[in-house]
Amino acid sequence: MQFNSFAEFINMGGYAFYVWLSYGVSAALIIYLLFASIRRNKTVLEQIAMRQKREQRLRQAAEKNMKKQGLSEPQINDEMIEAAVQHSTQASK
Amino acid sequence: MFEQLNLQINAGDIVQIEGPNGAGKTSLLRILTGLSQPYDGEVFFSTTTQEQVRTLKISDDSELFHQNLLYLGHLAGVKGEMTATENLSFNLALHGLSTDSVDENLSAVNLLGFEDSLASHLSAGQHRRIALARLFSSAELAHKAKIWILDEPFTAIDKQGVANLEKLFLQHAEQGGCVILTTHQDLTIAKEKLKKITLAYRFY
Amino acid sequence: MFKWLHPYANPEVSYNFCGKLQPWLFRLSALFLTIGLVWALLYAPADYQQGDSFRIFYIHVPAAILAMGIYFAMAIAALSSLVWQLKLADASAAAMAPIGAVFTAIALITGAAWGKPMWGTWWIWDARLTSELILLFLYLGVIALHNAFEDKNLAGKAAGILSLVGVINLPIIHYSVEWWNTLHQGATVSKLGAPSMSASMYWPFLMCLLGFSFLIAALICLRFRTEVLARNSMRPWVRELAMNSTEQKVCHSSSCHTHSQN
Amino acid sequence: MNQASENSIAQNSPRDMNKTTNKLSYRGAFNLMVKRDLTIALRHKDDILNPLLFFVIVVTLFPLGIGPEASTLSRIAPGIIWVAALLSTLLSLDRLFKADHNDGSLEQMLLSPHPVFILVLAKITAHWLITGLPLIIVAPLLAVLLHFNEQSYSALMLTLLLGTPVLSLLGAIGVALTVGIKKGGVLLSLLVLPLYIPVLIFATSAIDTAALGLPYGGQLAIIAALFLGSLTLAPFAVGAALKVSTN
Repeated sequence: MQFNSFAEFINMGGYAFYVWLSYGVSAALIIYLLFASIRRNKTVLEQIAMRQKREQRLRQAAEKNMKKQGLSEPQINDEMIEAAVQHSTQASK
Repeated sequence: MFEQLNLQINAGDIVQIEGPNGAGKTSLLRILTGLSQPYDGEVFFSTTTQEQVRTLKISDDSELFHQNLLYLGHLAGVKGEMTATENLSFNLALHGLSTDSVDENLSAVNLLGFEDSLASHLSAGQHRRIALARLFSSAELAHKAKIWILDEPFTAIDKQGVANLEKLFLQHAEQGGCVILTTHQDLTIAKEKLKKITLAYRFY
Repeated sequence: MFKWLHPYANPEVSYNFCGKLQPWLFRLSALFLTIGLVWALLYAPADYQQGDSFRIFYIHVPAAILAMGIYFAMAIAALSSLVWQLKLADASAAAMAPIGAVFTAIALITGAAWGKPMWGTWWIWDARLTSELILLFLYLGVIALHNAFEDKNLAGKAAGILSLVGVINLPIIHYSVEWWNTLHQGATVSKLGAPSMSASMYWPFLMCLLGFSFLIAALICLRFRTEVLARNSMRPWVRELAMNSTEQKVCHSSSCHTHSQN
Repeated sequence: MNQASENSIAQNSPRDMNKTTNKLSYRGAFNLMVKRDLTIALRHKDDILNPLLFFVIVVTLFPLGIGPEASTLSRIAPGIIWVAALLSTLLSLDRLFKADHNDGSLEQMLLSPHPVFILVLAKITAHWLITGLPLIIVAPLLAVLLHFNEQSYSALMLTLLLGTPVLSLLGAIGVALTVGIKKGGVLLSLLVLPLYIPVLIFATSAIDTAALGLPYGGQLAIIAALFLGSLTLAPFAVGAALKVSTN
């Protein structure tokens, strides 16, 4: 132990301000980084969930619409956009 | 944007990609040219060198692919500071094509008399026509680009021009090239010669 | 050659792997940092010239070393993402940039706070501090580029190119600044160096260095997982994960409705 | 640089032989691109004049801010001139790819059958001819205003001659990265200026050394090394960055 008393420890041999400033700023920055990282993780997860719910609502609305128009039950898969390849008639050859 | 899209385009095909705004027509074309990278998936092209047929990813030999490619995007790629002739000659020369028939090509797209005016004095439609003139000049050459990828080539083109272009597409396809284009208009090309790809847009 | 690496190229596998690693890294960093900092603050001897202000050394130097190290790690990740198209390397590079910037800032601030009692001024154009400052600029450039693109994959590529250019430049900048410094200042101010350290100072320093390294590794894990989620938001496993994590919160806060839509 | 291109064409030629395309040589593509960019710049003279004017104005501001003593001015003159050169290069960088990106010619460039680095190198060369060269011509006149030490004029010219191409080359990387971004201007300076630091340090030090009548070959050699290094590496980085930006 280099210091005899707590007051001496705090005083840091007269360099208290500089030493504690360094340690304080470092701690503050690291804690900020930690919490910012955790918060970002949460917001990303929330955004993904939100979009999913929005998609679900849109899908339900679309289903209802289709039924109202008396069309057959739409085939629903998880893809956002379905690309249908239609050859209007047989290929040219 | 799109999933489960698998298509093969052969020499002699004219392919029209249609679909509502935002369905990804332009994105698909840009992926086909290699300008955009797909999130997942690959684009391949085949070449016949002498006897063997090679199938390559477009990124593996982009120089060879680009020699066979002619892409016209939404933007005309025309510099306002240069004249119509200079623009066309530069574009042709950059792709290694001869610049002898530039004036005829310009008159083919109805730009007769505008050859020496700066492009900045011309309208947007005329800019597009300068870009389209490349099609005409490349059609005449023996070693032309085989794959034409055209994004909305008919905007700002009058009826006669559309008919001319369609004739050009047919001629190109007959000579063993292929044309991939997007357009809102209905083409008058006979149905058996035209393949259609419809991209549907679904919000969910 | 790298076959054993192959399963970790799958985002889900590496997401879960990092998730398992992360708490252990945090624990290890807490352990080493506690030992290191208590040792540094209480038991390490004061420097015979600089007195107790030397205790800043125990965070300044690890932060400076690691800030530089993170940049190199980021550049390696960027290289593997650009050359071998590893999307995960891209995510890890994106995870490292803000952490590196924070540690560079720590190194700069503690450097200044150390400089004031030593040189009598907060800032001196010392070679090491100047290099740190430029490193901070490089980090900020990478972060700004990350933020400038909507598409995270594009952002990763652009920032990757920049960090590679930066990593080639970094030694050049470093040595040019050092050379410039000796030219203009002479060797009078280079007191900041760590002259042959005694073991009583070396061990706490090593503990702190290890502690900070584990802390950085843990933070990278955390941010890396976030980046993986953001880049794979359309994948079924991510969607399920997101739904589960938010539903849990709903259950905690209000009466628990079973959201049985699936 | 043309010789290097021809070497690589020799490597490629076996493959190219069996095609009948009348392919433009690498040198041809390079010249074509330079000619086009110079034509455009000459018809749009603002691009040449504005950065130059900026350079002159920034340099004249310093004596007004610092005071007219000849000794002070001649002491800081190398720094002033070089910092002003950095800033005016930065100002002119935007035009390197921005216009081409906006009107679609950049896409055509990337889809041309030539390797991108040749075209990029051509554009950078044209940029240097438009902005770097006028700077070198004007610099001695400004040096007179700043009471430049008479022994260091040659050092100023040599460092500018070797250093300004480095500025164009490194700057091109920054522009290529930011060309697709709406407000890329401020970002560009954040990305590029730190990379310019070595050039600034060695160039000013060469001039200072020359003022003392000492040999400054060492610094000049380092700037030359920076030039060659960036000449070989920057075009590839720019090419990769452009592909990202046009995605």
